[in-house]
Amino acid sequence: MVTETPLTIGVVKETKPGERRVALVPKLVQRLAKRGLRVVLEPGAGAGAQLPDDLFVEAGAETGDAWSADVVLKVAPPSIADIERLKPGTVLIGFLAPLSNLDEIAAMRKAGITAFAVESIPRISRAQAMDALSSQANVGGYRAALLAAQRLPKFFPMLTTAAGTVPPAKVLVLGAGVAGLQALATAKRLGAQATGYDVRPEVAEQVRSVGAQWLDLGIEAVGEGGYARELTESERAEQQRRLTEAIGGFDVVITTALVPGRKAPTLVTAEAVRGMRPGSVIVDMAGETGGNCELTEPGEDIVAHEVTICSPLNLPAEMPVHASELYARNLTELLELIVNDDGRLAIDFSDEVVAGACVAGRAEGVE
Amino acid sequence: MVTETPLTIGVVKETKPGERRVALVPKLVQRLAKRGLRVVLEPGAGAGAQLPDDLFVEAGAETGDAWSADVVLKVAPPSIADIERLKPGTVLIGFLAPLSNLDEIAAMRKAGITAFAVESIPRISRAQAMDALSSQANVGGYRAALLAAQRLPKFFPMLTTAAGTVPPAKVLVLGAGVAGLQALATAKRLGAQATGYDVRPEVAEQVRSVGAQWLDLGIEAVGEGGYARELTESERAEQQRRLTEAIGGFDVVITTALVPGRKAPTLVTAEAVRGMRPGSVIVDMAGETGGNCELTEPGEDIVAHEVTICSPLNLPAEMPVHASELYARNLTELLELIVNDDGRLAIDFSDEVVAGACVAGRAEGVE
Amino acid sequence: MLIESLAVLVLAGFVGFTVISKVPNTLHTPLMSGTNAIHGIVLLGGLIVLGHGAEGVLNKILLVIAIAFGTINVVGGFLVTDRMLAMFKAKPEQKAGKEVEK
Amino acid sequence: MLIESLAVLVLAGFVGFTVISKVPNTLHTPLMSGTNAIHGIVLLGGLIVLGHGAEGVLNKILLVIAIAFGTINVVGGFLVTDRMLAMFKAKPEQKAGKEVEK
Amino acid sequence: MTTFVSVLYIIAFSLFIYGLMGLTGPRTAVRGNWIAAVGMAIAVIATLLLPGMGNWWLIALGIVLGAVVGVPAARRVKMTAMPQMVALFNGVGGGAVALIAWVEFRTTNGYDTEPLYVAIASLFAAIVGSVSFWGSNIAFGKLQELLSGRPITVGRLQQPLNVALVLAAVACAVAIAAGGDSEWLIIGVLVAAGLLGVMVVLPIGGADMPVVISLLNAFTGLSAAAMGLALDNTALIVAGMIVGASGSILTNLMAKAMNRSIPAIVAGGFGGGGAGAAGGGGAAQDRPVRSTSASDAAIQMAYASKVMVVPGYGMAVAQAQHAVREMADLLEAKGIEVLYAIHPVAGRMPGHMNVLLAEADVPYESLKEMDESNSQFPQADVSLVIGANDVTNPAAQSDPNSPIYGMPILNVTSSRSVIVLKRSMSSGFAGIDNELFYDPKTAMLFGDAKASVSEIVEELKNI
Amino acid sequence: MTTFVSVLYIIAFSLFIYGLMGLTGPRTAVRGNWIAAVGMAIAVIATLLLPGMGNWWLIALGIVLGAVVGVPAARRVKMTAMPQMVALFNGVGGGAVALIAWVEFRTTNGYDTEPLYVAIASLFAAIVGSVSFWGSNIAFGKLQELLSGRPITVGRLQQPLNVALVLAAVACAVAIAAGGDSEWLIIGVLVAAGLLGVMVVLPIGGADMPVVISLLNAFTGLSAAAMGLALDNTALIVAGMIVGASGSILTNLMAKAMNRSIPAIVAGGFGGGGAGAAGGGGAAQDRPVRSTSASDAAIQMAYASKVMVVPGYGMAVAQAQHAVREMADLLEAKGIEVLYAIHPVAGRMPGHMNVLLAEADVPYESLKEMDESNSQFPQADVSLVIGANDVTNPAAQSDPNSPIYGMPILNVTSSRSVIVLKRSMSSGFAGIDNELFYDPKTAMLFGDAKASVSEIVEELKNI
Ligand SMILES: NC(=O)c1ccc[n+]([C@@H]2O[C@H](COP(=O)([O-])OP(=O)(O)OC[C@H]3O[C@@H](n4cnc5c(N)ncnc54)[C@H](OP(=O)(O)O)[C@@H]3O)[C@@H](O)[C@H]2O)c1
Ligand SMILES: NC(=O)c1ccc[n+]([C@@H]2O[C@H](COP(=O)([O-])OP(=O)(O)OC[C@H]3O[C@@H](n4cnc5c(N)ncnc54)[C@H](OP(=O)(O)O)[C@@H]3O)[C@@H](O)[C@H]2O)c1
Ligand SMILES: NC(=O)c1ccc[n+]([C@@H]2O[C@H](COP(=O)([O-])OP(=O)(O)OC[C@H]3O[C@@H](n4cnc5c(N)ncnc54)[C@H](O)[C@@H]3O)[C@@H](O)[C@H]2O)c1
Ligand SMILES: NC(=O)c1ccc[n+]([C@@H]2O[C@H](COP(=O)([O-])OP(=O)(O)OC[C@H]3O[C@@H](n4cnc5c(N)ncnc54)[C@H](O)[C@@H]3O)[C@@H](O)[C@H]2O)c1
Repeated sequence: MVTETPLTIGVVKETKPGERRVALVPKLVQRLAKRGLRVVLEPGAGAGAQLPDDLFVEAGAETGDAWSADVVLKVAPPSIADIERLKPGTVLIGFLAPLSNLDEIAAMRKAGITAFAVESIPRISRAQAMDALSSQANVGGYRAALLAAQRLPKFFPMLTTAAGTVPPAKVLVLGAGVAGLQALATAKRLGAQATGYDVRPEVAEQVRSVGAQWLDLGIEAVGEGGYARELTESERAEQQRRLTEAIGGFDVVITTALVPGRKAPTLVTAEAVRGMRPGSVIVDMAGETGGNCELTEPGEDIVAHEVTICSPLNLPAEMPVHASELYARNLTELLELIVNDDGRLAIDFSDEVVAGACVAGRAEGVE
Repeated sequence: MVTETPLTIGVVKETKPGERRVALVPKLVQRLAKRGLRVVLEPGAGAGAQLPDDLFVEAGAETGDAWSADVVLKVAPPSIADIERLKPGTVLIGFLAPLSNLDEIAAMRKAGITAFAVESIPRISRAQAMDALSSQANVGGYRAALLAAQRLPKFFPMLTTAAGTVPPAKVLVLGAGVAGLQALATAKRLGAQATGYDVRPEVAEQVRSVGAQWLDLGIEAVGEGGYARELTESERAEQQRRLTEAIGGFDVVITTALVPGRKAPTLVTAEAVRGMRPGSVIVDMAGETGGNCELTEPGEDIVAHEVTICSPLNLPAEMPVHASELYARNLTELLELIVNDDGRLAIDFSDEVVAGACVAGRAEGVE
Repeated sequence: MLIESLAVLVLAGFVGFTVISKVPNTLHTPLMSGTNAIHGIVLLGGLIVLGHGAEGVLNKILLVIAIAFGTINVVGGFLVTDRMLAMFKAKPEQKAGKEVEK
Repeated sequence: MLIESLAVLVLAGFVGFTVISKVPNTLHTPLMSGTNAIHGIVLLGGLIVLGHGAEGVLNKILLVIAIAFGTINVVGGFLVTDRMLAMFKAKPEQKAGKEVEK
Repeated sequence: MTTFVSVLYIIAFSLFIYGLMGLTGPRTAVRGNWIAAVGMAIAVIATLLLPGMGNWWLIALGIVLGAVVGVPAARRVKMTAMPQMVALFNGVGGGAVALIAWVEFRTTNGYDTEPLYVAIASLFAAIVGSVSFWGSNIAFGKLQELLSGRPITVGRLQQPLNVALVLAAVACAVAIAAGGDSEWLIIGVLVAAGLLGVMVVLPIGGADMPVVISLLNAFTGLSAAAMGLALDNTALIVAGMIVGASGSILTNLMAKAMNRSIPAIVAGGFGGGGAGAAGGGGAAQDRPVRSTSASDAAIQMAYASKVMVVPGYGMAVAQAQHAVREMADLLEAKGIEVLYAIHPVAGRMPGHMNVLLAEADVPYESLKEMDESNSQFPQADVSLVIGANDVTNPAAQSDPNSPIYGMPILNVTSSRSVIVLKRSMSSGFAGIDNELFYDPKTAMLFGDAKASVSEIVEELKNI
Repeated sequence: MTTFVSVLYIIAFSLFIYGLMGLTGPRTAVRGNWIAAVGMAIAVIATLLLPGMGNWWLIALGIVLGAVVGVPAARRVKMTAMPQMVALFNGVGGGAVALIAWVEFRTTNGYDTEPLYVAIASLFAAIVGSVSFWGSNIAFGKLQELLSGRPITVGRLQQPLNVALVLAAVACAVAIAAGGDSEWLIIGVLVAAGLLGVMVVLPIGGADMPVVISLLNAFTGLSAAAMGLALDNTALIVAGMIVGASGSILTNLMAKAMNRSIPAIVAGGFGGGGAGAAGGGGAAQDRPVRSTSASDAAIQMAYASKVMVVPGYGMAVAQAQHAVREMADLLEAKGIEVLYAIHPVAGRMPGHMNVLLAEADVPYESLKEMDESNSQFPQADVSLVIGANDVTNPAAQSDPNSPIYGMPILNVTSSRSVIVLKRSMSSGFAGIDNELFYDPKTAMLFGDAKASVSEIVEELKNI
């Protein structure tokens, strides 16, 4: 499908509480403007990321009704109300949670919206620059390690001082994908003894390559596309048993284990929590899909068995400046894939990246 | 002065809000018990530091009325009400803020209490193990860097990723004493570009020795006992002018500059804050004596000119397990100096450490 | 006579051995070329035999050729070695030059 | 004769020079002791002069002493060097032993 | 021989030795070469001072002839043609020895008047000199591409033929030593030896040539020493023997550096063993790759002005970051600019390289993003790729079917030379082959990245 | 001299050279020594095979006498008395040369029948041999403490006296060479030279003795070579000259390692220059400290079983942590246990050492607190103190007036040896002198800690 006039790109203000990121930053407005694209900013959209409207305007954007633009860029998945504000035919790009927000996806289809979910972009080399899952998981991993350091009533690093010696904190990261590796690297940097665990065996080398240790429990589960598969019932029981044993020795557990489209696997049982020393900390990054810890209350910080269990749902939003910058770059790369040099829409559904990302509107497509 | 029977040592529950540290830990109860000292714990005293009463009891302490013990160990300076709970002749050890809490010191004198202030221990080599200022400043410096990392909406480390490159955060630490050096080292570990500044020129080498850079403004002010002296009026103006210029280039400023017994010097002017990029962070560790930043509101986190200014008053209390452990070790060392091997009081006021630390009771001493 | 010569031979062998014990690979070629030039010393053999009065035309022709060969070996060897080694000398100068430019 | 000997002398000098170009300090003493033993070769001088029939009591006495001196130099030198060097050999064995114990 | 001349000879060979010592280090090499040349001049002059010298015009003729041919040849030859030039110079040296031996035979009537050892030495010189002369000429021909650079053999006959030639040369020599004085005998020696030289070198492939030339060089040295024994000339003995000994070691070192064994090479020439011609140590692929050594990599960088380090996942796996930093420090101390080209997806996690390099305290200013790096490569003398693979793979730009097509890459080939450090020829994350490794500009240094970099560090310290 | 004996001589000296090559590396040294000994045995047997040998009983007597004295002496001497033993053995070697020269003079009637060069060589041997003999004996006496180890001089007379002795010896020698044949002349040569040896060595202090012994060793070698020239014996010439040349270099290396210059030492002995006796390079203090070199430190550690690293503020200032880690890696690869003793107040900030060592990825398990460290030191062969000072200062335990009195310290002296890396003798934070540096167990390696550790790393790689 190809439109006639250069598109307007709408940058809307996020409606989800606590979402401080913004889908575009002034640096990239310029890049889009060069292609003849008009960027329309909802006033105050960048405020959470320390980006006042004037910066956008200076870079070539205009303020106005961003929701009625041809292409709307978003960060968090839109609510039904949000979707209703879009005009039919709008192209919507952002995190859309296509596997869980089924109602919203249906609403988009009904509203005649062409929607691209960044989480659905296939993880091939060429698409790395658009890989918002990676860029935001990277931020999340870093923040998770910081959060753990902050909540732990102990030092992360070892310190030998006149008033005694403090041993290094022992940090276990469960799930060593992008977020897990970054969490390991950050904990290690802070001086903790970092250990990583995953079900994909090739990850062992990667964990060591960030200077961390590898916890080998002897359970493997390799799925498709570089992701893990769900474990069988018996595997899961075995995994939980062995993990419960291991976890008692750690001061901090950071969990990042996800299986796309499914409930997060339970890795830290209530028993494991009970086995930890008082004051220990669990940071559960899988809260959104139910959490990797049995006691996790998504979005809450609780204390159970004298262990602090944090389940931040939106870590990247806590570091909005850089998170937005990286995210905006991802979206721009994707946008440039569906817009031609004259700033007109030119969606090529034979491209596996475009096809993969499109979650609504293709069937009814203009082709 | 020498007492007849082995002493009872009282470990009281801190009354100051937010104070989670405790003055003794179970590990050290044993050590005192070996000398025949009886340790009496106020129930719940260790709760803030994840130390339930049973751990103390296991180690040989008993629970009871700690306030009426012969020697009372405290963390935070006592209130007048606290002092009234002590029986005359009690030996009180802890942070007593002798230079600022003049009323309380007077109250102690009146109540016939012999008081040792850990902040007054002379900083000589032999007394390093008792140096609670150092041990707590060390915790504080680490926490300040973590706090800054947490508040900054950006990454500390440099990261080159598929979604763009993030430059390292620039961190400036003003005042490179114990806390400052630890803050520098921690920021550096996290990957920030750390820069230190101080008025004592010999500190330059020390700053470099933790891998940080040195900001040379050409102002020197060396005081007594390894501390800095107060600057003259013109020096201060000059310093502020040059710092204001320099600060604009930093993402994070951590200030730790203290001059013993005086109001903290103002290093970061309102103008300097205005010159900083939106989203920047200032952590002012000198809040208790008025702060190093003109806009600091002690104890509060405020946002001024889009810059977050944190002024945590009690950073060590945020990491109570290790802070208590180190502090308890400091107190134990001091205690062992004024108690003989049989657990009787034997205060030798000719010892410069004892004499230096004693802020009340000596004049009326039993000698 | 022979015996003393043998002693000399053995000692010279040791000298050769100890001198070239470990050289960087990049110097292998110039070093080979340098030793090559040294064995141009055979020129001396030609000089002695011819100088001490070889008779007969063929002998003379052969010796002149031998001397020419020896000379080629000597002068060619040293010159080529020098040129190869110039690469090692040139760089620092070149760099110094660059710095001046800036 | 002299000339060939001179050539030998010079070559031997080069050999000595190139062999001992850079040795670790810790080996200085054993190395000194080792070279010390080698110059016990003077023993040969005594043997030749005495063996080819020195006459006169004093000459004989002097030569017997010289031979005794030379022998002391040789056997003492090598033995002492060996003992010094034993320190270097002993360690690894000792360590191996230790590991077995564990 | 007067005493004075003998003393001059001693001085001359002392200068050879001293010069040779200099030749073993890059800093003193140029001077060393000239010192040896001075020694040679002294030796020649001393010889001319010998009492009873005559035939001055012929001597002058020979020298002038040699100079007229040698000097321009040495001056004009192109840098790339140096190896064949060295082969040629070596050959004429061997030829000279052979000719002198022949004349000696003629003037002494088949060594009738000489002690046996003179005959033996002279005949040894004749054989070895002739082998060197013809062998070197063949080597020259191959390198100059007058002959095919590929191995040329006569098939199964090779080995028996070579053996026959050896036997023929030795038989003639024995006949002479036993008293024979027919001119045909000495001609037989020379011809059989010459043919042997031709036959042995012909089957040797181009890649092994430098080793063969070095070996022939050592032979020529030995023949000169033998000639010295025959003529009782100390200068010849010492100089020849030094070259023989040092040449042998050098041959050995060269063969080792190329991952070849001398016996294997010669056996190849002799018709034995199936050892092929191509270089490259243990490459899994059939296509040729050029492998290099740590000392070469070190020298290459030590004489560069700018080095770009390209780290990848392999550096992380090897945890080589500290060694890399040390290497960069050494290079910088020599005034060489060292920059790090950081590809956005190098490693396995965003910012992977940053984490490691920060740990090793690499200054932030030296880390260059992809775009800037790509504009820096053309000015770089060396790109040192440490355990990176996919991020340097030109297939990303050229092959639309490649799984990494469309990914931007670091254009390391735009720098003057590339050294790649990895353990084998195996592929990276994307599982595909990398053209870069077969590029003529590229040399591979196989081994664990940390070990390789540490070796380079060690070599750098010796430069 | 038969050809066979000559060939044996060549074999013998080849073995000397080969053995000596082995002696330059710790791994091959023991074998090298025995190879040289085999060479010596061959040389002795060859000599006995010479035609016309006689006086067998006397020869046997001499050899038995020598063996009876030499073997037990060498076997029984205590390790600590080795240096004086070497001096003694060297002395008797020199004595043998002098005696042989004397007999030669007597049997040839003042060299009447010999060519001039024989006379010169023999007289040279006599002078140098006599100097070596007496000088070595004095050195022995001083080391064995039969004589005072302190410099003994005759004051201002020293220099003129020595010059006079030199002139006397040379004058007698010239008289003999010119044709004189009075026995008193040769006795004059020997006595004057012997007195010279005594006078030159007496004023030299104990610390310089090893260098002097090495110098006398080289002299004895030269005298043996001269004797070889006189007797036309190749084995003597080669062996003597090798010792002369290698001994000279060795002397030079030893002097350099001790931060002394040979001329200064000899001048001291000659009565010139005011250079004192104490060792120690540039110490600001008057008290002697022992300084060492990176290669020595490397060998000391390479042959240890356990090394304790004691880091301090200096390591931080030098930012030497990465180099330290590399060193530890190398040692561990050799199977040596490396632990780090972390003093609670090392550095300038609590946990200073931890931060640095963590950056260099030193494993947490290797870091030992003070108490544990102090119980580990007695098992350590080497404590390597890197830029630490106050935290190792025994004054903290022994001197109640010291500002650090009462501070617990790391008892590095309970380990077998201590190496301290710092830039100078200046003090640390507390501003006080450190007894540790003057401890006989301690050797100082002066220089920036990073540079020193890097040098040690380099040396370790060569072991
Ligand atoms: N950065 C990210 O966020 C991220 C995330 C996921 C995937 N990826 C992908 O990962 C790849 C990164 O590219 P890259 O060039 O850094 O790595 P790469 O293409 O995976 O190549 C790494 C190379 O290092 C070598 N190696 C491994 N261990 C070694 C050792 N110990 N010593 C020496 N060499 C060693 C391997 O060859 P040998 O086995 O022969 O030694 C291998 O070819 C890209 O394909 C990228 O798409 C990146
Ligand atoms: N850890 C703490 O919390 C803290 C805080 C304040 C004070 N202190 C005090 O600091 C001291 C710490 O003891 P320490 O043994 O670690 O240090 P130190 O006693 O200060 O000694 C450090 C030594 O390192 C040497 N040095 C400096 N730079 C060097 C370089 N680049 N290379 C090699 N050597 C170098 C110096 O000698 P040269 O100049 O000769 O090289 C100096 O003697 C104690 O007195 C302690 O009380 C500690
Ligand atoms: N080729 C590319 O360009 C590219 C880009 C980014 C990421 N990737 C790869 O994709 C992979 C997935 O990354 P991600 O961070 O999005 O993963 P993710 O967020 O889906 O999962 C996080 C981690 O949890 C692990 N996990 C799942 N179930 C588990 C269980 N029961 N127990 C323990 N661990 C469990 C997974 O293996 C994964 O490592 C990574 O390996 C990454 O290298 C590839
Ligand atoms: N000898 C020992 O055992 C021992 C123990 C601990 C600390 N010390 C030393 O004592 C010193 C003081 O340490 P501290 O942390 O308690 O200091 P502090 O808390 O009193 O002050 C913090 C820092 O602020 C600096 N400062 C003061 N006014 C300033 C101004 N106007 N501008 C900039 N900087 C200013 C000071 O110089 C000091 O470095 C340190 O140098 C430390 O090394 C010694």
